[in-house]
Amino acid sequence: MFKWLHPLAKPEILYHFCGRLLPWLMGSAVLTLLFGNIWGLAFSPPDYQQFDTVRIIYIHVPSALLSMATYTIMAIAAFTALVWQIKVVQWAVLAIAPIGAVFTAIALLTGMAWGKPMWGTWWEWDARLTSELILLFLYLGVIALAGAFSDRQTGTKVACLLALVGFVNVPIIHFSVEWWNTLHQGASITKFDKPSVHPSMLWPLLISLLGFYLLMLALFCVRLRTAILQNEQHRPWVKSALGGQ
Amino acid sequence: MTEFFSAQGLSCIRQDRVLFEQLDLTLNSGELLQIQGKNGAGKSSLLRLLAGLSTPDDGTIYFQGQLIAECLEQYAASLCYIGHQSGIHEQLTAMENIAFWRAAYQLPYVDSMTLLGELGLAGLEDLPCHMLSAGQQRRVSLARLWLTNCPLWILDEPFTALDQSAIQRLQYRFRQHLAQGGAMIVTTHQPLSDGFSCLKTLELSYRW
Amino acid sequence: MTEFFSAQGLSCIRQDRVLFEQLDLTLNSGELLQIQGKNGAGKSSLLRLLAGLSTPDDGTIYFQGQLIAECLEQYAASLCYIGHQSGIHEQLTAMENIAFWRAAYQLPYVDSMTLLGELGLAGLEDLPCHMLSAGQQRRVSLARLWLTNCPLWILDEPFTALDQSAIQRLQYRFRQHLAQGGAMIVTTHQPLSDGFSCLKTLELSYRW
Amino acid sequence: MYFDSFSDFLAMGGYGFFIWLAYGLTYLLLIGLVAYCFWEVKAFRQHIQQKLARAQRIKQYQEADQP
Amino acid sequence: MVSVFIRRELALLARQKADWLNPLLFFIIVLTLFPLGVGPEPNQLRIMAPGIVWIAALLSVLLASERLFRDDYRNGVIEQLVANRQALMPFVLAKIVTNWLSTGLPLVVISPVVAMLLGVEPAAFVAMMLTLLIGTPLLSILSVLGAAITMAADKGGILLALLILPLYIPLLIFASAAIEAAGMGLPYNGQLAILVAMLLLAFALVPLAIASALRINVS
Amino acid sequence: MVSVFIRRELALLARQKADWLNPLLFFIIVLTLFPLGVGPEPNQLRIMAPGIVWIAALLSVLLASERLFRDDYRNGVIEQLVANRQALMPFVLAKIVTNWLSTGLPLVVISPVVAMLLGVEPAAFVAMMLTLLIGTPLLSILSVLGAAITMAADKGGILLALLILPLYIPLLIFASAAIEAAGMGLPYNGQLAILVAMLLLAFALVPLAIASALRINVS
Ligand code: HEM
Ligand SMILES: Nc1ncnc2c1ncn2[C@@H]1O[C@H](COP(=O)(O)OP(=O)(O)OP(=O)(O)O)[C@@H](O)[C@H]1O
Ligand SMILES: Nc1ncnc2c1ncn2[C@@H]1O[C@H](COP(=O)(O)OP(=O)(O)OP(=O)(O)O)[C@@H](O)[C@H]1O
Ligand SMILES: [Mg+2]
Ligand SMILES: [Mg+2]
Repeated sequence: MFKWLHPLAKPEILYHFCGRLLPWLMGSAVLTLLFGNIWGLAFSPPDYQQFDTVRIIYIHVPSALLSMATYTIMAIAAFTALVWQIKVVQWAVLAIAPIGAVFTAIALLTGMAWGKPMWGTWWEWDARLTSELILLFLYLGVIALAGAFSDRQTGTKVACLLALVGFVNVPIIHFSVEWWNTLHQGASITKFDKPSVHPSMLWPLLISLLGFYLLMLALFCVRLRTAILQNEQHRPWVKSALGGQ
Repeated sequence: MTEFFSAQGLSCIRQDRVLFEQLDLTLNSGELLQIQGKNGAGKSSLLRLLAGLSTPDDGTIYFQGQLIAECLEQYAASLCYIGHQSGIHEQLTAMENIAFWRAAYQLPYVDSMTLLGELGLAGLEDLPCHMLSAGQQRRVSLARLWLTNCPLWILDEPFTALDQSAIQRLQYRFRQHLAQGGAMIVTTHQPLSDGFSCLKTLELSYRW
Repeated sequence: MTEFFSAQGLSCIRQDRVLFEQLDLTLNSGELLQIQGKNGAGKSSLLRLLAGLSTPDDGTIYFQGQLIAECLEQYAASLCYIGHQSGIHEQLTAMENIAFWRAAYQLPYVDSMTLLGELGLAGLEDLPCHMLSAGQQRRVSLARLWLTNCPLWILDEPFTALDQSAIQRLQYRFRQHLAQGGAMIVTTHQPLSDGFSCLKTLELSYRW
Repeated sequence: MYFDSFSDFLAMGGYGFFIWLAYGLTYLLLIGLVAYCFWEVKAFRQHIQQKLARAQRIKQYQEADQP
Repeated sequence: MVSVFIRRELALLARQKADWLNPLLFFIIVLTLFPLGVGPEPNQLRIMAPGIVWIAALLSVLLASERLFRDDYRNGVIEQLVANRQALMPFVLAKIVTNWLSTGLPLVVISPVVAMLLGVEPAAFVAMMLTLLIGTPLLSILSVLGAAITMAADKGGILLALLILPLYIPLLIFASAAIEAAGMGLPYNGQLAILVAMLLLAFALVPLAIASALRINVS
Repeated sequence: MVSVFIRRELALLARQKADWLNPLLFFIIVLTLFPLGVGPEPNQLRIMAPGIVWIAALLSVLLASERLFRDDYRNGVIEQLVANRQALMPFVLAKIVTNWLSTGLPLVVISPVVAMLLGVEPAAFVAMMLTLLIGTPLLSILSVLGAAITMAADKGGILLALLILPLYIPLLIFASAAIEAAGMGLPYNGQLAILVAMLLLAFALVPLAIASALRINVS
């Protein structure tokens, strides 16, 4: 079933494949993100309870969802890398980690900026907030761990292992609002059968989400290419790839 | 006939430096392969590859005709690897260290007292190893070779710190092992004494 | 004429075991004293006594006719001791390790790059030492011998882990040092090559 | 356009500070991330250049050392 | 084989008493420093006590774990065990068990005394003991994992703390939730059940991760 | 020579970031664990804060010092320095200075932030900073002494804690007395003067003790 993926496990082919994908991804990412955000900021109506602060939703929710989605992708990659020992997938784990870390940081910061007007406090040691903070630590841990080894390969593999182990935190984040009674509100858009958000807000939200997603993929391509070059720098094709551009 | 042990097209890259490339080697039972080369040529790195401790950047290793990646358990069970480091814990006594390794390799019971006596450690069996001299520590670590019945030995500079009589004794044990149909891969900067009929050598050159 | 270095009636007791007793030795400038003996005979213990690292249970050591206990500073300043352990920090690069020892011995500035290049470490100068091979680490630690101008060297198994060419180079340095009127005490299990005209040997027997 | 005027838009019904803080930080971080990713590519090229130069140096040194 | 390995670790512990006395002493010291540093008002101490006990336990297990594999790694023991393969898992299990015996158990044993000195109320006291009893094995498992992951890293300690604390924090949250519930006379079975579930899950999966971490670290 | 040695230690610190980041991180973690474990009531936190900061500082310096001579001892560096004699004292001084630079200084730098988060009042805050500024060098000197004494002992950590804590406690008492006085608006020059006197005395005498401890330990 996954036969078509096999050639992509070859670093050289993957490098060029990502190179071809990159401009499209980057362009559409910027366009959708700006479109969604401007719609949300200027054209969508305010909430009857939260007034205009609800406009933070168009960055908070996409970044929060993406922080978890990115971690999930990373964990899946890590699992694949460890079980089947595919090198490019190992590099992919490290390539995606900083992107996820930044998204997590954005989720935290925007959440804080939203929490001050809504809950009257920047920070609360509540379950979702704490577990999201832990997610940031996990990302940082993966990055730091990879850098801590003198041997790059060892560092990469160990970081994969940690990424995998840390995955337990993702369900905790998601279900924290159900398991503990917290300040943070429960799932509304991720209840797919019956979204409880009005379409006038749902659409810009979904478009922003798509924008964040595309941006993640685009940056992932960039970083994966760099990682491939770094790890393959002794191979002859790298020289031609570098010289060719 | 399939070879006992062979490797094809091995290459190893350390810190973006190619240590060796396209290296082939074969080893039959009863043979001793000595790997030679200057300091830093990559001998230890090669042995670690062969012992399955690290994976080669390229190439394949076969044990009894099978890829070692596919018979890891079986390969590990027939391998005795002793590296640069002694593998003995400094705070444990010689006896305790040997008991540990016996358990790890699931070897039959042997009277470690007599064994240590034979190795010239009589009376020092229950001192923590950090109180032994450099050569005595090395002897404790090599004691395992008298216990094991693994067919393949991979030894990284076994002679360091040993005195001449201990080296002779060790080589005697080598001959025994080879005579019993074992095979071994060794690096050493000191020449082996004559009398190894099935000695092969492999020279690694130091590449920058 | 007073001897350059001498010891009388030395004895050493380790764990209630007498390693040696009533040991005398003398050493003049230009001489090399090789201490031989089996593993655990007490060679390293003797060298540590002579280097002033531990005090003998009995006996006296003279340096240029003075008791070393009475001229500790001066003695220490004319001594270069390298023991079993390499004395290099694994996290520091070869360059940094050498800079450290140069400062500690207050040696004149030398271009460590060239020195390391001569020792076969070109291109590895700024890797942390734990990334070097066993023999390369040993070379870094011995690099000090090319810098120092202390008249007395005490070296404990300097040849471990070195390859033949490095051993030759080291012995060449030994001859230089002896020719300049230095003296040295060495233990080694590997035979020294011929060509040391002033070679003395001292055999320690292994006593239980 | 939901807002009546531009200043309304900036004020965001009194919550301007928080909303613009959130958006500002978000875009700051995102732009930083993008810049970092592309800077890495450039840094890698420089690294390769340095490596080549270094290999050259060592080769010269070894050639000078041989005879 | 596990029992031989456990006996080896115990022999080591008997010889290097620091390895288990140190965390214990650290625990006690941290706890005694509080009345000195914060001021000895009984009421305040009583409220803080269970939390402080848990924090101290967490820190001392964390600190003890740093050296767990250090010696064996330096001496090449781990390398040879990895080459040997079949002995690796028993070794890991032995390490986990002895780590708990040497750091978790002493803490559990000493904490009644400590709680008494700090004047913890009976209800909260029972909850504290129960959470410690369930929580410390989990702490041990996680810190062995951390030690294994960072074994060959150049910068051991800090990483260990950075990596393992995120995994510890859920534990701390549930434990202190249980203690708080107990202090208010509410049932806390739920929290305990979650702790037990976490423990079982960890015990089933983490040893595998530890073994592969060791394998990766020597390669 | 001292400066070369200090540079060496700094190079090591730059390479083994754990050696200074670890104590710092430890300090921060200990402090953030409190709201989690004890509960985030602001009033209680504010009262406890200076005491907790000092305890955390003390513990992190203590922990950092354990490894101070470990590597150099294992690699035979200390042995050769003792054989060389003249370089020993500069080495000791370099160790003290860099120990403070790497553990004391970061704590002093970070503590304002921490104090803010915990809501310490301005008066107590100034006193806390002053006592930390005078106290941490003293902590460093004492912990280098402890590390030197226990260098070759098989049971490093515990001994260190046992030996050094009694020496630390006077420091803790005077420091918290000063902070308390400041909190109540009283003058606290007296306590500061005592701290300074202790520091000077230690700086004059302890290095000699350290050098001889090293010498004894290698023989
Ligand atoms: C620092 C503070 C905050 C953090 C770390 C945070 C974190 C998160 C995370 C991780 C999610 C995704 C959860 C999931 O999909 O399972 C999320 C979703 C969400 N957050 Fe926050 N949040 C914070 C503050 C706030 C505030 C103050 C509000 C509004 C009052 C808010 C409203 C929402 C909404 C509406 C969702 C979407 C829920 C859904 O549909 O699934 N958040 N937040
Ligand atoms: N952990 C490591 N990380 C990075 N590079 C390493 C590492 N270990 C060794 N190397 C590099 O690999 C090269 C080969 O090392 P190796 O230990 O295999 O040499 P060797 O042939 O065993 O030498 P020796 O005779 O000195 O033991 C060395 O030049 C060294 O620079
Ligand atoms: N730290 C120590 N504590 C107690 N006894 C020791 C210690 N170090 C060595 N010994 C004992 O002293 C004896 C001599 O040790 P020493 O290291 O001097 O031997 P050596 O001649 O250098 O041997 P080798 O050739 O193996 O290096 C040994 O038998 C050992 O048991
Ligand atoms: Mg080697
Ligand atoms: Mg010796």
